[in-house]
Amino acid sequence: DAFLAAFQARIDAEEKIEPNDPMPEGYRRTLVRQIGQHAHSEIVGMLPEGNWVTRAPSLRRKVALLAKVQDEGGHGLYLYAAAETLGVSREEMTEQLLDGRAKYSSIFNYPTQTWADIGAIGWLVDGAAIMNQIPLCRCSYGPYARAMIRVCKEESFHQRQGYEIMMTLAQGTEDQREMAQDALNRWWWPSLMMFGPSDKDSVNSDQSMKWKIKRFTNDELRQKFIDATVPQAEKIGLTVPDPDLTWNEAKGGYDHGPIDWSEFKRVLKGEGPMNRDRIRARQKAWDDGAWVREAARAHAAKRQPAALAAE
Amino acid sequence: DAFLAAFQARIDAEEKIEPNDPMPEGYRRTLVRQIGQHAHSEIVGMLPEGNWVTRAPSLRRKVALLAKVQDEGGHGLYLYAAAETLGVSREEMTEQLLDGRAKYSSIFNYPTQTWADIGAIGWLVDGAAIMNQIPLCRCSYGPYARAMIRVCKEESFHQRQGYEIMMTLAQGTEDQREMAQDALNRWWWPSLMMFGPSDKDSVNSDQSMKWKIKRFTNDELRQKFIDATVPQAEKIGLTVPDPDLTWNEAKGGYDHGPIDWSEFKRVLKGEGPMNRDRIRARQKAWDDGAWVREAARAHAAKRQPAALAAE
Amino acid sequence: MFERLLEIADDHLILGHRLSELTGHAPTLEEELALPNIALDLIGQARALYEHAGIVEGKGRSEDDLAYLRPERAYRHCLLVERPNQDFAHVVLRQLYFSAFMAPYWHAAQESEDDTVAGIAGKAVKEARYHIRHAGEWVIRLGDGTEESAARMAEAVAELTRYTPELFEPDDTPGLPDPAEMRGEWDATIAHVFHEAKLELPEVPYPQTGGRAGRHGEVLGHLLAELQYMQRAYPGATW
Amino acid sequence: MFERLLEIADDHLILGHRLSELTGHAPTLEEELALPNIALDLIGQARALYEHAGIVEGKGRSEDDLAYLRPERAYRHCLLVERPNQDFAHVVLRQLYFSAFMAPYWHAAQESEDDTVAGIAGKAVKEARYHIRHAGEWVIRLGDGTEESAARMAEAVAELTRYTPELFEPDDTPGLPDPAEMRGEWDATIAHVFHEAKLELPEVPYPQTGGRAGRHGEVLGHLLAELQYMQRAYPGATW
Repeated sequence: DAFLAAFQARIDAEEKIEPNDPMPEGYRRTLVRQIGQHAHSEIVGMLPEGNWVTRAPSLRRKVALLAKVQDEGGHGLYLYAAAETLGVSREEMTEQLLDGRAKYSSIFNYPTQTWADIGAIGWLVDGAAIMNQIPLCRCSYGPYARAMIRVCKEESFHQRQGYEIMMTLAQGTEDQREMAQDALNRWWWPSLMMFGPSDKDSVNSDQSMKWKIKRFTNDELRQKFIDATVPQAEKIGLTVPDPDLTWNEAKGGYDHGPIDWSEFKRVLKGEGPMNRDRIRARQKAWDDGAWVREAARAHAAKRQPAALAAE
Repeated sequence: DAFLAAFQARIDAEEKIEPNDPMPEGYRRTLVRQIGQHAHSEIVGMLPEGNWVTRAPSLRRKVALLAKVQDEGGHGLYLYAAAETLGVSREEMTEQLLDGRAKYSSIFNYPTQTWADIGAIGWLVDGAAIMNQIPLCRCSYGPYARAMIRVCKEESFHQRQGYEIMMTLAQGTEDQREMAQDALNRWWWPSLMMFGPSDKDSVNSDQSMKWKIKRFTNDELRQKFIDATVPQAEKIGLTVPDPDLTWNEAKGGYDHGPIDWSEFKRVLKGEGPMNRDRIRARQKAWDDGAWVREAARAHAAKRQPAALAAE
Repeated sequence: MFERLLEIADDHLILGHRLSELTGHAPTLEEELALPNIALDLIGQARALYEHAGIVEGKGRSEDDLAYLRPERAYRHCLLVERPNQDFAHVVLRQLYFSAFMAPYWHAAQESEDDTVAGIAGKAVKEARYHIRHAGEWVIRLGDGTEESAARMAEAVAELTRYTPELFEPDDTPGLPDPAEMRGEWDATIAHVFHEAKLELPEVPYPQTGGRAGRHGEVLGHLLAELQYMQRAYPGATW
Repeated sequence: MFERLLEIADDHLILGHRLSELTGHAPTLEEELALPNIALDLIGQARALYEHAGIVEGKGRSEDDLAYLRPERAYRHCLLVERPNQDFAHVVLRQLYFSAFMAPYWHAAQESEDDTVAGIAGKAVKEARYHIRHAGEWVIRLGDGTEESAARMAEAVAELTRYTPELFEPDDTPGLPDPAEMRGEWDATIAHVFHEAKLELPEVPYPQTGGRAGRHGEVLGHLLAELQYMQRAYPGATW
């Protein structure tokens, strides 16, 4: 119809859609889902790294890790705010996260077992996130695009920091080198899965591409990530755990071995190693904090009786 | 009056008083207070040692410590059972403990900061307990006397085990020797206070002696303990932290420096280093266990409807 | 043999450690005695197994070297035993699931041609049977107790059952039973208890495994920080 | 000088560590940002203080040597900062009590003839004032919020106030302020916040002290088991 055509024309002209602009319900719904999922990923993502804050091996690393996790909370805040411009409240989104209706990135359902996992997350997980997010800085929805610009700047700092942790380990004692290789072994495949199913199995992609919510396909982004990361591993003497990995001169990129999508689906279904622990931790924080949030509301109401009366 | 005189005559004849025997209310009250306090001490006493179960330095020590703490729970059980013969329930006594009406040994209001404290508790605290308890095996109240016989046997095993921990440390590395000396420094004076106030300030003693609930005064027991313990310290090369300690040839025992009774009183008032943490831990165990105890009662009722109906 | 002994030893150490965390915090005074009692049995079995593993390995590693001085990824226990003491329902169910596996395992291991294994098994089988009885009684009491206890018990079942298939991962180490063969007796034990407890054993479409390859949950690192503290802080000291 | 620097450094490290334990577990998303922010300030100050203490001591000990490689009895922080994160009321009150002491302390330390101390103080005084504001606002909100929050706040006051006199133990280290002199401003800050929060500051007939002599509560050992884990498990490694 005419409205949809006009909307698509604005998109095609690279105009930004703003909160009060008319938009198709599907566009709004897709964005709410995607931004919410993204926000939840930042929040749940605080847990695997937070797990090592109290055991960081030096004060310098402790401070850097704390700052990183704090940044993630900040990203969560921007993103919830972006989603709120589409008429869904933070509380509503939180409830959806806790009762399992909303998803978050599957990668955070793997445990951080050793300190090297903190390096691997920064290097690989934040690295993959950046690949996903850089195109989002040009997303057709204005508030989301602007949030992503801030997010991307910090993420690339985190990525460098994670790589630096891995480099230090790779150049350290034999125990440390092993720890680094082991972390790479465990995080490599889940990181590749972060880009989502292969294009031929991806359901949401086409419409999102058309609306310029997405600008590259899953497989394109995954390829970029592999091509950027493999040389980084080589540079610090670590081995990517994929025996099929080979340089393809013709396409100017790496060919990689098959991804175990059954594992991906399993984790998505809530049956990964840490899914239940993650939600339980968030649920506990939410429940334990209920009296605090309630008190803050009650206090605000006491202090602003005039403002409230006027509402 | 005649009843009191007859009762005293039984006591003087070293007859055991049994649960169904007539007894003066004061006798009953004194025993309930003392046995209750004793039972509570066993239970609260599980906490400072339990604090090191998860960090015991070897499997052998872990097993021994677990077994010791378990024995203390067992002593608590015998003693609550002995108190119950006087018509007070375990639940009632537990409530008195949690709301502060009932006391427990002040010594358990000090923290176990290092592994050596586990040795010091076994050696000194159990050593002092034995001095107190051996005469109680001849206490005029039968159930208490019989409970104490079982308790004393195990306590002297614990005491030897604690001393053996201290000996191992004293013969170990410089760090270990320091740890042992430091523990002795911290536990020595509180251990002396376990015997209660000096005879000239002790309120409950006279009547208890007459009723043969007690058989030695606080100062007599304290003297026995010092005389037994000082040579043990010397034997393993540790120094008792009392500059005034001197052998008194005339009395055939040690003279010791002044005890800081203000500290004793403070801890008794609930203001020792760990009083609030101890009660909080017991309260939490009690509260967390409420649903379990309730379920056990409900289940028993379901399984024995006939028995219940007959009640 | 060494690897498999280490797996079973780690199972017993970690579960014993979890139980020992409850010292002074049990729901009844009777459980203040019963839980350390089970912990003592388990850690006692772990010690015997580590000692034997050290001998089999032949590198002179002591029970404490094996128990305390490995990095997290080298612990080989199944995931079930490291699950936290969420509440008492989790504690007793975890124990029932584990002991219902160990009882037939030890029973079979009594026939081992390795005399040490057979000796350990002879003592341990009796202990495991007592653990089944104790934990099973609690599962029944809580499952068929109050509304709250039944809900907590059901929640524990929903949570922990996914960790049980790992117990039965096949193993063909000569001289030790194949865990896969214990499935039948385990099923029977659980069915019996669950019937009395009015509980249902759920299907497990997605078992949680990985412990035998050292892939553990985040809870383990914190447990090890406590467990290893003294051995790490004072290397080489004798206690 | 070395000893006193270590005391203040330990205060900041341990309190920062306690706050860092809340990562991912705060009651609001805004506090997921604010608490690590305060923790970062505190640990940053601890690092500067350890580094300076190491130089003053002159034995070549680094910030990490001092922070990680001491036995429990050698930590010299006041008892207040090691108290656990019982609930959010405890967390914000502990912070208010500590920062209301540190703000005037750092203010005075700006005048130190030791340039490093003066430099640390110049930055830290601003941070401490922000911490007072942040924690104070929460104490007011909770104290004058709901019935439950007021009760929890009052319980935190009843629990933690006994640990505050230790902050003011006199010290005559040249180049550093005397803590005893901060009492007046601390009283004024607390009185102001408590008035708004409808709280009463209790008398403390029996202050809890001993931290400066390394006499800590049982909570510290468990904190150190985590804090020191990596440094103990991999001695001499660089991270």
